[in-house]
Amino acid sequence: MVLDEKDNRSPWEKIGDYFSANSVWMKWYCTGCGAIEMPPTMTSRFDMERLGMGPMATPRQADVLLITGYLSTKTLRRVIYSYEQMNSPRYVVGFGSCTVNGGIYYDSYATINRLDMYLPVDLYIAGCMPRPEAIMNGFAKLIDMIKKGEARGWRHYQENYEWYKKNQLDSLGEVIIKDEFHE
Amino acid sequence: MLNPVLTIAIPLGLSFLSVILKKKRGWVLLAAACANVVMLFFLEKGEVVIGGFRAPFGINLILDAYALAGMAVAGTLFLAAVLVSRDKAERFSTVLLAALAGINGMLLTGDLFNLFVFMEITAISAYLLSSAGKKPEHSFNYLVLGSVGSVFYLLGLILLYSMTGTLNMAEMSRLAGSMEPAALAVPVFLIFTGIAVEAKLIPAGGWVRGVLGNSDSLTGALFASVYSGAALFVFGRIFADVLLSEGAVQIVLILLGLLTFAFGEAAAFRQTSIRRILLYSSIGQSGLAAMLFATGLIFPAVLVIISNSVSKFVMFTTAGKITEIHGTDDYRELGGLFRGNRLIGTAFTISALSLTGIPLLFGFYAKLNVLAAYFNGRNYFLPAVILILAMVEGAYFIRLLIRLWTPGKEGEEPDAGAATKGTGLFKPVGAAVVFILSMAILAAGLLPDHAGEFISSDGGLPGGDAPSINLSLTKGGQ
Amino acid sequence: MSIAVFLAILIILAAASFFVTAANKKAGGFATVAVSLFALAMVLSMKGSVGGEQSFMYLGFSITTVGWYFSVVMLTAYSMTSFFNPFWMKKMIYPAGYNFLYLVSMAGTIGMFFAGDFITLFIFWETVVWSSAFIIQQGKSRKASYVYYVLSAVGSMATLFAIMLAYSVSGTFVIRDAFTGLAGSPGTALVVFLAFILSGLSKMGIFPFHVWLPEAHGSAPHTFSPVLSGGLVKMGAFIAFLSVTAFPAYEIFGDMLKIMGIPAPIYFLMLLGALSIIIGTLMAIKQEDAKRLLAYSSVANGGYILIGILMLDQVGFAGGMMHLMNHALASAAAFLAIAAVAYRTGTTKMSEMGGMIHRMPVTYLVYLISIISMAGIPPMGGFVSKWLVFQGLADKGLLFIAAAAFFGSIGSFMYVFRPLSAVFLGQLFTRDKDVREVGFFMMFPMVVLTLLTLAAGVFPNIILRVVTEIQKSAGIEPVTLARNTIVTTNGFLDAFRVFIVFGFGFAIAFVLFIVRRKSRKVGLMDTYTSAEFIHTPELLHYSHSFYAPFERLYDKAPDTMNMYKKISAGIAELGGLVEAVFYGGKPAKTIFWIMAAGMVFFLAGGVFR
Amino acid sequence: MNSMNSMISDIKAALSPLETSEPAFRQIAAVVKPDGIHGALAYLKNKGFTQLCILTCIDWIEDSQFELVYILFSWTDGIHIQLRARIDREKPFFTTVTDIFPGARYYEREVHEFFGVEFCGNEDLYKPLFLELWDDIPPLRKDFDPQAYSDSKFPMRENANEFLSMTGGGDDE
Amino acid sequence: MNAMNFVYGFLVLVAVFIFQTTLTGINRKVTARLQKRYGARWYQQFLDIFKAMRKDSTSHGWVFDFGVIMALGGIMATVIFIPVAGFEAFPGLDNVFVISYLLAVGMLGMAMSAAGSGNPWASIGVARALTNMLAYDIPLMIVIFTMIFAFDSASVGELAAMQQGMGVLGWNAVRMPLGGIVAVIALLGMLGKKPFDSFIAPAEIASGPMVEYGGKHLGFMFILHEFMTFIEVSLILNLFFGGGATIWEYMLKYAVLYTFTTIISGVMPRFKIDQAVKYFYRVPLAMAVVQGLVVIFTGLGVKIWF
Repeated sequence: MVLDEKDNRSPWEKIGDYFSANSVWMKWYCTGCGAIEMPPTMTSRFDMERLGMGPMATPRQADVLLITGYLSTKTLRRVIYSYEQMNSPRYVVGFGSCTVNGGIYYDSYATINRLDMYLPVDLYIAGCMPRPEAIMNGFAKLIDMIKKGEARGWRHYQENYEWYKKNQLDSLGEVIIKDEFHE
Repeated sequence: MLNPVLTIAIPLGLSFLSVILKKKRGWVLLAAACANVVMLFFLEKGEVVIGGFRAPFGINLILDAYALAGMAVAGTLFLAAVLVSRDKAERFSTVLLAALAGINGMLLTGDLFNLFVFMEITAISAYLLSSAGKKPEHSFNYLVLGSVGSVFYLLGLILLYSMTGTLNMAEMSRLAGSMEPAALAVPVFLIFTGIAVEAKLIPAGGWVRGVLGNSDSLTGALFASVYSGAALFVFGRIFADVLLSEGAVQIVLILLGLLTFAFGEAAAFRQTSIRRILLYSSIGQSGLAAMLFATGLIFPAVLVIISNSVSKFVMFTTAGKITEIHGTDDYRELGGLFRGNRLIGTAFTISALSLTGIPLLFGFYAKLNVLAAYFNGRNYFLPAVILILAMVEGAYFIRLLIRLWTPGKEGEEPDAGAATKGTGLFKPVGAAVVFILSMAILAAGLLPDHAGEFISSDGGLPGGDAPSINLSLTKGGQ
Repeated sequence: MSIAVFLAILIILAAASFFVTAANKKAGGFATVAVSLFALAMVLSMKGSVGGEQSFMYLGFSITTVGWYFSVVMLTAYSMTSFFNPFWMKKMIYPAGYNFLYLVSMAGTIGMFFAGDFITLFIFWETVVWSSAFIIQQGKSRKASYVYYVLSAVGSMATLFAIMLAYSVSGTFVIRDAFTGLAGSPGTALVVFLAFILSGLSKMGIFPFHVWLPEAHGSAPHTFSPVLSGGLVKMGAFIAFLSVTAFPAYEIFGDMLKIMGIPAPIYFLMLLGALSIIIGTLMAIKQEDAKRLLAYSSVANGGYILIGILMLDQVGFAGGMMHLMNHALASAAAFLAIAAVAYRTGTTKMSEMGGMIHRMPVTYLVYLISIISMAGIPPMGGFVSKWLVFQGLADKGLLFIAAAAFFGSIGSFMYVFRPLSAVFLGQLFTRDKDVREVGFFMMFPMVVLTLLTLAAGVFPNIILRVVTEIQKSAGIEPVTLARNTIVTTNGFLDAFRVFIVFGFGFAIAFVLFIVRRKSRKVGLMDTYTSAEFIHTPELLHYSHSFYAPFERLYDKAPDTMNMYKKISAGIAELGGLVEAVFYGGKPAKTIFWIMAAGMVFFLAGGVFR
Repeated sequence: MNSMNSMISDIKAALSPLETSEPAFRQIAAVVKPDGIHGALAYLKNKGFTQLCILTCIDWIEDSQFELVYILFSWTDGIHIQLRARIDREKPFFTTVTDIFPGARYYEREVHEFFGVEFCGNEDLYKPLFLELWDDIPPLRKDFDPQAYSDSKFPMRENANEFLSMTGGGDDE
Repeated sequence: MNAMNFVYGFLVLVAVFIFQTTLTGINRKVTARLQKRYGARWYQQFLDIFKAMRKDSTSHGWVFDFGVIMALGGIMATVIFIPVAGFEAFPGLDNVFVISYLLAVGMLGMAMSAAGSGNPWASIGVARALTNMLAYDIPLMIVIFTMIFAFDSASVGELAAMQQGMGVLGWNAVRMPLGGIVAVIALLGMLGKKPFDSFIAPAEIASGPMVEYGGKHLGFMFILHEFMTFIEVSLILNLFFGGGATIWEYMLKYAVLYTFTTIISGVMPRFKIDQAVKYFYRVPLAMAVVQGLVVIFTGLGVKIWF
């Protein structure tokens, strides 16, 4: 991502970003087929722990929200809910072509087409599905971005919250559902 | 000083009078009962000879502390019963007066045959009274068993007479003491059976459930406290004073008392009807008293009889009234009954707690004496049994009390709205009588040593039995 | 003032409170507060007159340190709990009777602790039993009162038996003399010892008499459960104390089989104590009702007290004596906290509440500190006393009892945490959104008890000094106390320094916490739910079957209550048989039995003469 | 196969289906009249077909008909039975079978949500089941155009630069 | 007790934090190598902790915060009491019961804070953790009890000192072999290592008590975990493996013991919580009781080396 903004972080922020970059914990939102690419990435073949990355159980603990595949409207509501439970700084990685432009589900009545309309995506990893090599490559890029202070999606989300909210409501109606099964 | 004969003659005379004075017979009854109690204070102690012949050849009456204690209990409770249920008592004036005469005679007489006569008088009046329950079947059972008992008693008497040639108690006691104990087994059994019918002991108490289970406030009180108290006094007179048994026969007597006690308490434990609980409890207490008499422990036995009679009077009267007013005496249906009758509830509670031997009530003093007497005799098994059974007794009484006091479902807070409605179980006089009796239990319990001395006053009881325990001597720091 | 006059005044005041309550319920409640505080003050002032002997009619009193100590424990529970009375009067069915019996039972306990002879002891003992039985029935359950009374009666009757047996041997009722008279006959002494301590066991809720505690504590009026658990249960400890000190058990049983230096009968009782610790703990873990849970915890803690007292040594005994104070304070406070919650929400079922901390923070802190003390976690009083008990056990090498003690101690973390989590933490229920903290008058006793618990943990020597006096009077070597330190053969404990270091650690953590950026406040419902939307707090609250996997391991264990039910059914069955056989209403049957009796007489007279 | 044959003949005799066939091994398909469904289900449940595996629907838009398919399974015989019935597409009303198979409540809600068939007697029919906040005609009807719906609801990505400009600010829409 | 004690105490905390966190990082590497991975950097654990401290956090009310502070405070106080190679910041307070119960303050604080979050997973996790504690503590406490009885001391430092000077033969783990085995198994349970880690099962109950922690709260939990590990390993080390005569010996033994538990847990599956209880109450409990009886009645293991 070529961004021509000046690096105006304070030294403390730089140190903080250094820590964030070297300890990236992910919350996988295993929405689609991409989830199956994660185990090889994690285990001995590719070993993402080398980079200080690891899976986390809950959004509170995680830094990265990893969206691994297509998002139906129902899922997107829950993804947004999860994202809002995460603590800043937080990052979103879109995974596979479905999150980029809808992929093969581009004309489905139930799946969305562009993730970045609803959540601030810092990094897309394209492919259907991306291979672990691609994933590792993407993670390295993400780490680099964080270190340089370029992964600022969470700030963008804060600053343009109205815009994101409007997109969410346009496509989803309501984000939080209250019905017979959710009471 | 009055002649003890008067206590028999006056009620008997008034009983005939009451037949004539139909309108005023209630007052006659009341007057006789009052006079009976008043006379107790002025009676001359000692032996009275009737008919000119001295004992052992003539008929005599013996007024000792034992007889006086019995007459005091029976007379007081008789008066109380008449006071509480005057309207009912009025209908039975003649019968009751005869019964009073019979009871006094039973307690006073020094002659075994006279005892039979007085017992018959009492028993016949009891048969008549039991018919007030309007269940002729039960009266009939009672009649049958009573007759069998009388016959047995008479047979026993004949045997004894043929063996000793006398019917005088003192003489008999002297002669029987020198006889082979085994030879006494048959007459003891026969006489035991005769008295056991009235004293409600196993195996002869088969009539009790029917009669007492359907008693009203008058008959219940009379049967459970007056008659049964008197019968037990007679039992004590015969088996602790006249026919002292030894060895196996004594063990059998003790055993029968013990069985009565245990079985009575066990049977009471499973009842839900108040009157049945009370009647089985009375059976149990009779067993205890009989057991004590058979062991030769007179003073504790007297305490047990007094404690039981007074308590049972209060409780049976209340139970009878409850049945009359509420139509049932199943305590499960009477939750919170005492909420509207707190005074009577208190009296009932005190009586029940006294019976279970709670300290500061008279029953505790009785229990303590029983235990002390047995322990002094180095007998450790019977006290243990008595205590276990006292526990059973406590269990069913507390269950009853709790239910009667507190309305509401199990597992929820008490609900005052669910309480059995109705106040005023008794008319003021009755309530006062019942309450005063319960207060007497409390007072005697608070001052046990005085009560004990009062009972054993003047030369003590037969056998020179005195309180086994004197609480004042047990103070700390001595 | 002599004890008798004091008691008489209390009884008169009790009667007065009866009439005050009849006139005005709330005023009657306040009357109990005044009277119980007066009694506490009187007893506290009696410290100076220790050693006196008094008598009144047939009652004999003797003022001892141990009686004073127990009275203080008891009256603390009574007086603190009485602050709740005025607010619960409207829920009582017999408010006047309640107040009267409350004060009568209080007077009874004082009389019992200062009793100089057995008759006095027994009279006051029974007074407490029946008065409290009539109070308990005003709560949720009539059966509870019944069970309580019957099991108390088991103990009372056994005690009466023991008293009379001792009396028949040694000819006196004076406590010490009656027992020392038994020294010549160990067989009788054993019977007396076991029978006498039975009432203590039943009152303390030692296995197999523990069944009444959950019933009675759980169902008694909320204002009486603290007294039951904090106070009346300790009467059993008093009996246990008498059994080993006034009754010189160690000397009399000195020749018997010894296990690790403990005579077999005492070791057996210790095993019962250990068993109650285990059973109390296991049962407490699976309760659904907060009060029943605390009741079972009293069973377990009763085990500690019993074991401690029975050790009758320098350390463990001190631990047992101190633990009864600590447990009284903590358990009264815990029950009061639950009562406060019940006052606001109307329930004590743990699964029907949650998140009360957000509405009743003070009550929460009171509960927290009291359960910390009960679980024996520093810096609370319960830790010091349990520490002493453990030291005593380790000193003697009582392995199995120690194992049970450890089990109860660790297990207590499990059960004390459960109400904490289910009632106070977790989600606040919709129904309780508008609940408020209780008023000052109800908060006051809870806070006082909590501070006392804390003080007992930080300055344990205040209590232990009294315990050393008791030890001296019992003729055993007192526990060694330095200025702030408790010294035992296996090491020493400086509770004050532990507290300071704890504070130091806490301070560092606090500084570390506040220098970091302030956190974002979110609602309780905003939690991780696997991204599912849940809108009902009741569904997001984990409180039912809290330890389900653990409970499953022993859910088939036999229930002691069934044993009593069987006995009860057996008696009823015998009764039914008797009724059918002897009282069937058929004269023929009766005559048959008369004949049978006749045969027995013939045999007795003729054959077995 | 004897049980199969006898089953088929039983069905023929009892239900008088319009046609029967065996689409696969141990499977029977029977087409019945719509008003015969209820009786047929009750009859088959009695015969041991205790499980309603699924209730689904097919939109025959050319015939202007909906075909309801009930698939039953017998755990005693191991046989599946399809019951098919066609109803009018313009008036898609049918009666509920929850009185025979209570579990059909959710299948009926599903069919209602995706096809708009109304099952009279099912109380929960109008509650949403799968489609949260659906605002168009039932999506599995053949006349529903998902592409148009998707275009109207979910913006498409137009070119690569748009995403790149996102991090610069969201004001390009 | 003067100001120097507190300074020492603070220094102990800092040193322990650095030492244990490094060791944890190295052990992550060890686990990775067991799984044929390259593994994280040796200082990864520091990065994780500082990253967590750096992040924003969410709070669910005052008890959520208070519990965390109480937990860390209690645990740090406990760390100060642990004798390390004969050094104690506050001499004489190293009673084994004090340490094991002060440890409970921290656990209770954590449990309180976790349950205060309102998340049911947290409560379930706490319930499991407490159950686990009940399982491992009984056998361990029986062995420790035996030791106190045998050596007449409940001071951890003294017990450690008594084992020194005789080489390996002086260690309690060798003198009381069954007790030593029990202690190591219990250490696995204490540390929450596999197979006794069901209370933080991430995939099942979303890491249990930790579910709602993020940011500095999570950082606190990690620091807490390091301290807790130090306490638990030190306790076993001092009681069963003779502590250390010098600080280097102590650190070396410590590292070996801790790595050993890591290696065991690296090849273990996970017990369900009731299975863990059953296991502890079958094998280790029996061993502990046998060991206790042997020591109490025969003195075997206590006297033969003396």
